Amino acid sequence: GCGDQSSGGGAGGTRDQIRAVGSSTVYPFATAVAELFVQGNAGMKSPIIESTGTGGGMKLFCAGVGAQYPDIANASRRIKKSEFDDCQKNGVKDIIEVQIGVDGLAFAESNRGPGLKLTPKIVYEALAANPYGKGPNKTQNWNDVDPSLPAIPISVFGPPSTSGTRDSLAELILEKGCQSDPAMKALKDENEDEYKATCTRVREDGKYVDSGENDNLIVQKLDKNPNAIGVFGYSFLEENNDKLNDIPIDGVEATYETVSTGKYPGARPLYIYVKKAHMQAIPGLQGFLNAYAANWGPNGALTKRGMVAAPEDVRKGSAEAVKSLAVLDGSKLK
Amino acid sequence: MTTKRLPTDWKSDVMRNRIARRYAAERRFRLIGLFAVLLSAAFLAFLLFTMLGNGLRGFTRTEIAVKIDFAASPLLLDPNAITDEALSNANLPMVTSDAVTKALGADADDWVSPTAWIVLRDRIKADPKILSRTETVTLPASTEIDRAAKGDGSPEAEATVDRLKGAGLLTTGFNFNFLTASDGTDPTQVGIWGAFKGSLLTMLVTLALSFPIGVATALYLEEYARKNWLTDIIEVSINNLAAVPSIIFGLLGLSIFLNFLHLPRSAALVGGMTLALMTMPVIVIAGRNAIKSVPPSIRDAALGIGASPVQVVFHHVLPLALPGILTGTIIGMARALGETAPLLMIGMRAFIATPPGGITDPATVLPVQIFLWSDEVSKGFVEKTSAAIIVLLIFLLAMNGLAIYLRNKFEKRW
Amino acid sequence: MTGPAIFLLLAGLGAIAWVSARARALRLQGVARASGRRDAVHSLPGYHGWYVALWTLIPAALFLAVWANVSPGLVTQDVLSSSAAQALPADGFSRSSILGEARAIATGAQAGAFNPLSQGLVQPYKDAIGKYGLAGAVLALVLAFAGGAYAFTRVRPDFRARTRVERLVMASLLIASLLAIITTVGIVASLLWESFRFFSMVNPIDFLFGTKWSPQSAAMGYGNEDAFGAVPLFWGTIFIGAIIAMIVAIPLGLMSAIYLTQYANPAVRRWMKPTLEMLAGVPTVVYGYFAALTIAPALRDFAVSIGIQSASSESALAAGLVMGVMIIPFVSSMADDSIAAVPQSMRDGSLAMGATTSETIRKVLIPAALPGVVGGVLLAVSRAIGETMIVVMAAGLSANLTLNPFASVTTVTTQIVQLLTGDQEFDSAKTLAAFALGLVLFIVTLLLNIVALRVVKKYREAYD
Amino acid sequence: MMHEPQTLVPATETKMTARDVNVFYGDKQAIKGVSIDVDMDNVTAFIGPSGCGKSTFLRTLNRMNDTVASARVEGTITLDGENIYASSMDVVQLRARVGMVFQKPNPFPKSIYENIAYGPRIHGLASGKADLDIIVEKSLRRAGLWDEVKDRLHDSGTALSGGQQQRLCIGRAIAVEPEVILMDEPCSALDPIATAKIEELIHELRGRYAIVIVTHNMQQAARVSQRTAFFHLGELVEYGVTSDIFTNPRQERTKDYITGRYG
Amino acid sequence: MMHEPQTLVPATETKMTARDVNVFYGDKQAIKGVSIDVDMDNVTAFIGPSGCGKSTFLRTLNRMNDTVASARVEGTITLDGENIYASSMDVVQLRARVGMVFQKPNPFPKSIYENIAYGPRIHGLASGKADLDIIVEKSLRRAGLWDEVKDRLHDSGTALSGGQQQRLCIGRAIAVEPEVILMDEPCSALDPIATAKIEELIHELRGRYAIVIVTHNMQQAARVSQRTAFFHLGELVEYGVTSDIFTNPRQERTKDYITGRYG
Ligand SMILES: Nc1ncnc2c1ncn2[C@@H]1O[C@H](COP(=O)(O)OP(=O)(O)OP(=O)(O)O)[C@@H](O)[C@H]1O
Ligand SMILES: Nc1ncnc2c1ncn2[C@@H]1O[C@H](COP(=O)(O)OP(=O)(O)OP(=O)(O)O)[C@@H](O)[C@H]1O
Ligand SMILES: [Mg+2]
Ligand SMILES: [Mg+2]
Ligand SMILES: O=P([O-])([O-])[O-]
Repeated sequence: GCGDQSSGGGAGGTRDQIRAVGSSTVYPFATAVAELFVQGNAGMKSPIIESTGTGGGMKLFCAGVGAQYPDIANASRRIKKSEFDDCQKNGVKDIIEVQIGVDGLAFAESNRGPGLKLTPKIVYEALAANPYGKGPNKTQNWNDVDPSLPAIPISVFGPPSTSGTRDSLAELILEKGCQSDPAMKALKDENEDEYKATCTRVREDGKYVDSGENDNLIVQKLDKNPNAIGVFGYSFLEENNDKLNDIPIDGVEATYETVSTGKYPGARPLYIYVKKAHMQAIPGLQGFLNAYAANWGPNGALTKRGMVAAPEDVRKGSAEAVKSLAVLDGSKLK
Repeated sequence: MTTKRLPTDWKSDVMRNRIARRYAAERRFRLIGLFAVLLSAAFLAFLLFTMLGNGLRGFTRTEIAVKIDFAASPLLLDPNAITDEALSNANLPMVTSDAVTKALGADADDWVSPTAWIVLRDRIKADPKILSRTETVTLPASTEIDRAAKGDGSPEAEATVDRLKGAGLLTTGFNFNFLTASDGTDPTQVGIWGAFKGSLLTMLVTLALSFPIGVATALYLEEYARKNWLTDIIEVSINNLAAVPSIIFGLLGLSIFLNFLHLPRSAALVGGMTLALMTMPVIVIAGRNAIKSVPPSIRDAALGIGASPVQVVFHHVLPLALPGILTGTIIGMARALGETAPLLMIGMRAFIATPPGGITDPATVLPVQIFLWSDEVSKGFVEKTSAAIIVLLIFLLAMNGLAIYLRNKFEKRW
Repeated sequence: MTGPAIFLLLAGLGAIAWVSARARALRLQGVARASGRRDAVHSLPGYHGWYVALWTLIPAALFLAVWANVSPGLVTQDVLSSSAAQALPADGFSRSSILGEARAIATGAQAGAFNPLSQGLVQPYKDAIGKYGLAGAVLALVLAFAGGAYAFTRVRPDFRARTRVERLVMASLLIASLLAIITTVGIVASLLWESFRFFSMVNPIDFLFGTKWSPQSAAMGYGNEDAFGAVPLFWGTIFIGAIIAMIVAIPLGLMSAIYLTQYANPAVRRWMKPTLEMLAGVPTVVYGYFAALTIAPALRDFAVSIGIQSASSESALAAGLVMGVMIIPFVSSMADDSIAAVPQSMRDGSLAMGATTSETIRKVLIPAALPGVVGGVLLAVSRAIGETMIVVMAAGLSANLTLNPFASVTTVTTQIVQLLTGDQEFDSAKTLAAFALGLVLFIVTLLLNIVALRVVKKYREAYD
Repeated sequence: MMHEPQTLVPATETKMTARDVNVFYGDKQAIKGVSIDVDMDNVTAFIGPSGCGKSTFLRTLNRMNDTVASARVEGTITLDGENIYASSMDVVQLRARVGMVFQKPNPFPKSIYENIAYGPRIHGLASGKADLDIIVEKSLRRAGLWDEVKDRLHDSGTALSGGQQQRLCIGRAIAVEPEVILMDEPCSALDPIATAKIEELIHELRGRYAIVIVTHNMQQAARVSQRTAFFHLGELVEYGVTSDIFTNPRQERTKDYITGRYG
Repeated sequence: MMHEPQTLVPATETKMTARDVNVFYGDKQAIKGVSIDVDMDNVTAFIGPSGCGKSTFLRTLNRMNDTVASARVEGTITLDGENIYASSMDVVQLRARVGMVFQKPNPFPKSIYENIAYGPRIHGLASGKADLDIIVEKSLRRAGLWDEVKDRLHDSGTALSGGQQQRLCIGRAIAVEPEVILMDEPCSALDPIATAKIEELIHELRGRYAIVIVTHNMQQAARVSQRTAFFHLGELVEYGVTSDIFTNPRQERTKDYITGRYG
């Protein structure tokens, strides 16, 4: 009958494979580490990495402690206060936060494209549903936003509202562009909700195209449609530089350099979150974390896959976290 | 009734025109039919052709012959104590990359796959004596070289390929690894076996559940249930299940199989059960239609010589309805085989590098694998994606083959 | 005693029961038959065999199913009371994982111990598992014997064994159809419950008649009022799934079925039908890429060339056309089967009146095959409505209320998937909206089905 | 109108009785208060104009009307004194005991052999393949079909000519050795020779089985039956000794029908 | 054996001729070298034992055998001098001109009205609804069914009794006003009154249409036909004036069959 493999009946069950869930951005790096981990630890079963998107992963991660819940959540943004509270509520008390690297939110166009140059302000004004709270966005062409830009229709392929990448777009670019208006800054203190809505809501009239969670599709669509621009992770830009050109933001191109130093406005940290309670119960979990630490350096295997290494001091902190298993303090989260 | 009709005058112009028109309509109708078949077939041919065009390359891989002097290489290995552990600590990646640069030049490290050392590991494991020899080993080429060798790379890479080819070091061969390996992160090393096995197990579970239950339901509703408003409701709601978005079945699977029954996440068992929920209505609907079209006189004949209702059904109705039931099964299973959405909910959209050993082990399935690979960063995955699609279609063909054979066997006209 | 061993033993017992009961019935019936009256003998000996075999197997199997769920608890209790268990940590998950590991080693599912503590528990586990396994096996065998013996004594020439066995068959058919019904009920119940929560946050009127759909703005605290107007989604669904896709699928599917059953030579049909069925099995990602990268740009260029400047590279038309191709087999195969099932005498009757083949098809065969044809079309619509990947890739995700086939639209199902994957909070209106959408979809298709059932009932022409 | 069955020529054992039977198709009454006795030793013929309810009544005798959803039967019908509409009645066994040949030939889409063998198989009447072969041959011979099909026993039963199909169905029914045989115009598709064979079969079976035959052929009714029932518009107009009915009908309607002076 | 048709009682116009016709089902030959003429003014009856090929031959006369995949026809058959198997022959028109009633009644699963109206509609024989109503009523009357079904013209044709179904099919065939009518045992499911009506119809139609009727009933053949063809084992054994065949058959086999001394 059932109950022989996973659930040991009254015993609550065990598991001999590490399980990680979460961000599709982190997914390729997590799988790479998983592979290295298996190769370096003979006899270990390969960890299972699920790509659910950051939010979905957090939801699963925070559901509880035990064999049926994942050990690790991958995230392309920091854990939210609400998610942390959810974890606490479900008994996931001690969470270890490890920043594994940095990713750039790249803007790209076909290399047959017009050669746009953008700023957060322009992007905000082109994409916001309701720029500065002054009524619906009526801009049609880029030159409606800024006369220096060519007269081609605005058409942006980007991540859907459910992904961490979209959260990053809102936080790193749109909000920044929005804050170019001092009134908005003031609004932030007055009415957080309205501020959020005004600054991060994206127009829905077809100028911004949600493209599912498939970045290769965006790449191909850009190739077919030279006037469109796409928003996705830096690694895709790097891999497809034969087809795509980078669009500089504030005059800064997304390169390994600029992203890793944080000079590029679209740079964002990548995290993994680990349950401390599982460290003792799941074989190889510590080894898996060590495999991350061994490969996240500037010449490590992860950068070969398109990840950008975190600055030296961040890496040091993360390595410390992996070693000491220091627990995340929820009070500083947003 | 006084009007005496004479035999119709078929030679009159009116009648002639009429017949001509009817024949024209007949020809048109027939042509439209032919056109429909050809058009549908053309779509399929086009799809298959494109996929074969892109995918066949996925079944080959480029290899580079490298001469390695094992004796001289800095391997930390005792030929008499080759264990998995020792091998994983033997610093093989370094050794490989050294050997490659030594043999082919300074940039050659980028020409072979980053996981080429696995080949060395396997060789040593198979024959430890190799450690005291110099041996030519064929290592898988890196994605860049592989693509260039298949005529789709950067100019530099193509120049390298030409050079290596000239030296007779570069070969392209059938990629057996693709058929035997599982998911990975290096496109030159990935394989389809894990996902294939996952699909196989999942489909077995789906078939084992949905076919008997679907057929039984169809039989019960059509042959035994009393026809009243209740059966009407049941009929309509089962028809309706076919229109429920598949992801809702995923949710149901999540809440019942995972959260309530505590079955293992990502397992073929749960995937199969979830897909069975989705496939069942299709089988029920097709089954009922097929059962309906068995002429009542056959039932009368059997009942008339004293067959019990159960015998009537199993001896006569079911065999006669089987072709239709199998049609439903084929299209239902085909859909299940290609389905991804409900499997996301139960954790099958995952990186699973070991093939499942049984239906309770974590597994992924072909369409999910295709979906995951189609979103991979590395371009080397493009041809692997298409190759995986070809494998899926072959799977589909094989699966349908049996059902189609049975269907043709049972089909009767009366 | 291990699971497979018990299974084999029971199967053996069942076989013995079958053979011996059959033999007994055969003998008794031989005597009874010789003595005259026909109703002295009721069922075939084989049915007696099944009757006794089932009595042997079912009680024992039921018991084992219960036992398999009860005994692990008993085993764990036994192990916990052993001395080695006193050293276990108090913390729940570590504790249970040690126990689990020990059990895995004891049953041979795992080779070595990861946690040193579990090694000590292996022996207690082995003992306890052995003990309860044996107990279970013995009880099961006793039950099997008891059941078999009871049934065996009932073997008489005129015992209605067939009726009993068939009653079981009927019961299992009934249970099977109940399963299908329970699935429906499960889906409806979960949809209803979550939708109810949704509608306590969002006014149903706004939801059903609102024309603006932007759930993420609601998620960003922009208010629920005009974020959840589902009309554009309904329209998109109908536009893509029920209009454009059907314009492709129904004529192509139906005409293919007609051509293959009535005109093509049987060998062609034998090959073409399964070939077309492959269209249904091509993974939707493939169709999605095809629609997004081949069809959609071509359509956009075409639209621009005929002067529709607003044409977007995501279009309802691209998604609908490709979806239509995908569901051709649903229509063609089901229609094919039901047309082929119409008796030859109907065709003969019509042809002998001087009807052409196409007249025969249109006026006699199709009406007679109507239930199957409508069933196939309904399945096809259902499939089109349920499809997501093609829409996401080729029609985009923007909820537009437009008649323009070159514009980007989205569908209910696609939105459900978007809302349920990625960031999900099961208490926000945004996620719950998925259930409300699901419910509405369910109700709409339900109405569609009811209408179809009525139509079929009214126009169906029952032959024979 | 005379509903009471009369005592007949040879004093015989009554096999089936019907009392006040009404049959409805939905609202439409197809049989109106029919009472009749079927004898063991006499062949009973049902005659009457088309649509008068002969088939309908025949089908009530082995409960084949159960399969017509709209059909409803009232009254009592017994077989060997047992009410066949009682809930304790095993319908399956009833139909094995009361065999039926339908008006439209309805062979199974199986081989000729399988068509005949089916009944003996499900009732366990053959102890082995050889036995079954014998039964098949005997039944086909009795049905007068053996010579025509002996070389193609494994061809489909549906590829036979109309008359052959009907004889196949007769063979199929008698292969089960029923106690009562209901034949709904068994000879309508048959030529005189085949008809003669079936009539001979009826003569041969008479006495061992109770036989009811529906026929439009007065000569046939006169030839094969000892008792004749005349139906008209769902009513049993007259029931009696065949020779009486044909030579000396008591009812005007019967007389008109017999002499062809009807309608 | 005599294949040559004789000159018959009234000198008449020959409507259809068959010369050396062979029909095969796969390898099996069902019709062997049959030559026959069908007259305009005479009713021709086909008689012969079951399975001898009557239906098969009848079906070659309007090319219904085209629909049986395994069937193959050799020889020449003409209608008004035109070879009906010529490629220039319009099969649709042929079948409209040569109507057919099948052995097993096969009404369409449509209403009674629609069953009759079907033919006139597809051939455009009615100029409007009223006209069609007239045709339907007339055809049903001629087929002797009108009184039984006039109140339920919109019920399904399949819910009729066997005999009613057969008459419906006859009505359906004559509604098209064909030139030749082929009837395959049209009365086998009919009672004497309905049979008499059909025979009367045949008499009435005679002279205007060429009529071929397959029957097992010698009396019927004698009553309605002027010429009779006797088939046996796929061969045309004897063809001649009906009264001659019945009173003075030339062939031994015919005599044996007619007198029932067969088999
Ligand atoms: N399934 C049915 N539904 C409704 N009415 C029916 C059904 N079957 C028969 N009837 C009607 O019941 C009446 C009696 O039919 P039945 O078949 O018993 O006639 P019958 O005497 O056998 O005639 P025939 O000699 O033509 O076969 C007829 O009016 C017929 O139309
Ligand atoms: N579709 C078929 N395939 C093969 N053989 C057939 C087919 N139809 C008829 N036959 C055979 O052809 C021979 C002639 O059949 P046909 O139907 O012409 O006989 P018939 O004279 O009409 O007999 P009946 O009076 O019984 O209707 C028979 O032996 C029959 O079994
Ligand atoms: Mg009848
Ligand atoms: Mg015939
Ligand atoms: O998958 P995400 O990284 O975009 O959440």
